[in-house]
Amino acid sequence: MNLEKLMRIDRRLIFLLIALAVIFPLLFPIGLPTHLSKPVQDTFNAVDSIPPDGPPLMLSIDYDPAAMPELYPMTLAILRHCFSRNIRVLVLSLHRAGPGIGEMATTRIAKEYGKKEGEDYVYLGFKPGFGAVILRMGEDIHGAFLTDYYNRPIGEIPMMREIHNYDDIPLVICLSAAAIPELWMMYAGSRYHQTIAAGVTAVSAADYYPFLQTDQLVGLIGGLKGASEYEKLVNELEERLGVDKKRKESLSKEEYEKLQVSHSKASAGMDSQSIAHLVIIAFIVIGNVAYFAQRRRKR
Amino acid sequence: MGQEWFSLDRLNVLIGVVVYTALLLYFIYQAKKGKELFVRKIAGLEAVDEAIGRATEMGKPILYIPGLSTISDVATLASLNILSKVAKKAAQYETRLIVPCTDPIVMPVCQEVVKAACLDGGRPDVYREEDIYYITYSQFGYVAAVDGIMVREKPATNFFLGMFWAESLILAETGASTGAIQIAGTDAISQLPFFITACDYTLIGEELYAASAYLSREPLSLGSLKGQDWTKLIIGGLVLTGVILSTFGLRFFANYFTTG
Amino acid sequence: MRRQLPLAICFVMGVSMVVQFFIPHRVSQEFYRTILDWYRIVFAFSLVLGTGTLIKVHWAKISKKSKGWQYSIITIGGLVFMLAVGFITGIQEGTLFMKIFEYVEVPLEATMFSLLAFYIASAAYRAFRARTVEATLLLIAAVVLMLGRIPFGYYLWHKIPGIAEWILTNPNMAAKRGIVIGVGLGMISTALKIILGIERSYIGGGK
Amino acid sequence: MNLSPDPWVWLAALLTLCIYSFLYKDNPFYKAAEHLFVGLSAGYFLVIYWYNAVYPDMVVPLFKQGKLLCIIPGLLGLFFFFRFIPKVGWVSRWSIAFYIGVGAGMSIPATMQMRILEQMKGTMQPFFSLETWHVFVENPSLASFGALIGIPLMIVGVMCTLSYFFFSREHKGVLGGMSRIGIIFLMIGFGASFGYTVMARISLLIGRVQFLMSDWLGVID
Repeated sequence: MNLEKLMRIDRRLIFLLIALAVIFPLLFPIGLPTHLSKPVQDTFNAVDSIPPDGPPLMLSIDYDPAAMPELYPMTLAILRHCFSRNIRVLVLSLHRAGPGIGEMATTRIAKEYGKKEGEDYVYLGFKPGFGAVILRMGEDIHGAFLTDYYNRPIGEIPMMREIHNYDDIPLVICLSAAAIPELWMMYAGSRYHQTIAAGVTAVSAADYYPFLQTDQLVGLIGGLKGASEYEKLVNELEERLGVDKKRKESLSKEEYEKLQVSHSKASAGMDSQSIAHLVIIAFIVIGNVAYFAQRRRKR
Repeated sequence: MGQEWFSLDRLNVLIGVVVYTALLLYFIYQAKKGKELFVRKIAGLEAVDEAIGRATEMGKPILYIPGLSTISDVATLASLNILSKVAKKAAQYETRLIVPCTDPIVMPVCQEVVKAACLDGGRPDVYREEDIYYITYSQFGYVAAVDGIMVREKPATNFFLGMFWAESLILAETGASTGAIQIAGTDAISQLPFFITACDYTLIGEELYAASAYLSREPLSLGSLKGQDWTKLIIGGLVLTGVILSTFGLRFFANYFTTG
Repeated sequence: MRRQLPLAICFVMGVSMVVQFFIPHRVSQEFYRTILDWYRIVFAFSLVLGTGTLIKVHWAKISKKSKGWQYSIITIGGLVFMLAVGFITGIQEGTLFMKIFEYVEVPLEATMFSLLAFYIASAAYRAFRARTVEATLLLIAAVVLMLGRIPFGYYLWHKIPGIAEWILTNPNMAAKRGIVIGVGLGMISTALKIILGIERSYIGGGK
Repeated sequence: MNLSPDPWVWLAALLTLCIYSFLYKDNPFYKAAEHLFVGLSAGYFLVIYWYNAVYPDMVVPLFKQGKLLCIIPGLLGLFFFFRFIPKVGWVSRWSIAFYIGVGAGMSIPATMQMRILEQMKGTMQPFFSLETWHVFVENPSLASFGALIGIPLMIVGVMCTLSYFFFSREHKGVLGGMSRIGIIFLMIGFGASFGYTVMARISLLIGRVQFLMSDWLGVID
């Protein structure tokens, strides 16, 4: 009788335990360490090899707010990486709900690093059509985007003068919760031989392994864990470059600490992650014990 | 761009397309001549009749989600072909069919498909255009609304066929909690595990594309299925050759498959 | 006009898009570009059509006072309000339009999405029972991957993350590749049948 | 505790709780949030598409630069509205056919390239490699064994999975055996993806809980 009950637990009990498993570690952090994975390191290296003040990295914000918990920390970490190394960035969005996020991220990080819009980075904004836009840019970026996000004609933007198509872009990073990296590979990669890396949600990361092996992708950042790894790499880089030290000197203690918290937000969530996983595994075990015990009794 | 009239680095793609098309057309032609063609059992599709019948018995509607992608996504087109068969059965049984859409172009196409199916099933009178409507282009706005439909209308049967993203499990779990029979099918690899765990039947990848041939048993569609299988054999042979040559350090063969 | 012309349009457009792919000549590229620009514009119009049916459905609910009609007022009100705000203030950062996006749409999207955390747990509980060999393999692979992705798995047995990675890059990739190739064949054959007019349910019935 | 003074944050937090209330059961709060969500987002996309597609790509070229060709997509778009008039509703099929034809045509060569040829090439790996064999013999461990059998296993897996998708023949004999192995690969793959995904899903909840606890209630940093 009890086993029967266990087999058909009210789903809401599971819901409650999951909620608690996430809330408690956020209130009382444990501080478990993370390990670095190769595809993240590869992405980091690909960005790192772009020469400063030269041709820009193209960052495509192809996700919507729903994917922000995983992809937004990645976006910030990549932008920080570029700006601390003085790599220029060309930001755009192919997702209908992406432009607001792109604007939020670029202005915030640019301000933090004192970068100038139009010279150190350009924000092209959103253009509907996915694959169509990617192809169009292979011909001519100035034709695909007549103006930037702020309605300034592309021709008038200083940084855009030397940038015409993928020949002038050393690396594209597509951040997406859907299949948009596939479109980048299919159109920009196969057709124009563009080097591409992707940042994706943990769910789709497994789908992109075949493309890493065939070199259609040079790197891959997967989920919150990937973001926390990239975050860690950037934090270490900033320490090496002395960016961190400079920041500590120029900011008040409170401001500096606040920035530090925001610079390791992805890592903070990893504790809740672990506990929630264990709760789910515990449920699977309970479910199976009940199942086998019941089956035995029936015999 | 260039002045040339053919891009040579795409020759292999052209050959692939031509060979495949030729095979398909050959088998379609064979089928047209009346050759008997066999199709193996596809569990999810065996259940379609039962699922529609159940909804009829219970006097509850059927919910059909044609995926969340655009009309230019081939998965959506495949789903519409299945919708046509489901709608025909539903019309014959006089069972209400609800088709909420998230893509504004898919919506009018769904209307056309269902209308034609009702006509085809001899029941143009049961077509209800107001049950096939656009909700919002927002992914989760759409999901919120469909969840609402599931718990309020309590459909007896849910179909999730086409392209899906993360919302797959929200839809499937909510549907499971209302006790509906659920038949899913998608070519979205990342969503298959969730449909498999939360739905009663799941069409895996290519099965979605085979479904319309299976349901309609139209010789033309069955012929193309046969062509697909022959191509698989050819692919298997080519891959095996490539593997053997690569094992002996000869990569030239594999390199023929590099596309430009 | 009603059936033959759409089939012809579909055929012509389909074939020219395929042919175009293989021709790098300027004329072909120009044609391609134009089509792509059109494609986008047509979509925007359909959005208006869709929104029209949304209004129709909810308006019918309100006028018939059918169950829950009060909520339909919220939908239509929200729609009209958003349109008005968008066209009056524009869509730049800091406008009311973007504020609503940021504080209403974003949290709603994100919360709806996060329901998955709960549902994935309940789905795992219900479905992961070692009933058959296949189900057992599914279960084991899932548990190993779950452990392999968190630091705890490493402490349990330091080889777990490696095993998880191995499953992901070998058997998992094999399965995915098999599906990808199969799907590819299915896609092409469906697209071909559409272009050739063998599958034509999309243009509906009638003369 | 450090409650947010920002009314926008309060609004966002309350809407968040309205949606979560659905986990308990359907209720008026969820219904209200759901309907608001649908209305606002439908409006949002109309506005976004006007400013990002119709205006810059059609209105400007057509009316300000006199590019008459832009009339065609405009007409194709307008045909959709014929649906509101039952008698001539079929005109919209022209636009639909245009859209479907372009999509289907575009996908054929691209699919052949991405999903078939490239994946075939990726599978054409050496079945046996002396290098990994040496590594394994010199240092037999779980990792080196995994590396040794990884590629052959992958190749067998691809073949068997593909044979599961054979439709025109009964799954008996060799084909039956292969497809059964294929199912095993599929199940391991699905299990792996499921397990891998759990993490992503939990992080979404973490994101929301962080918002509620830090931005709204201010109980954590």
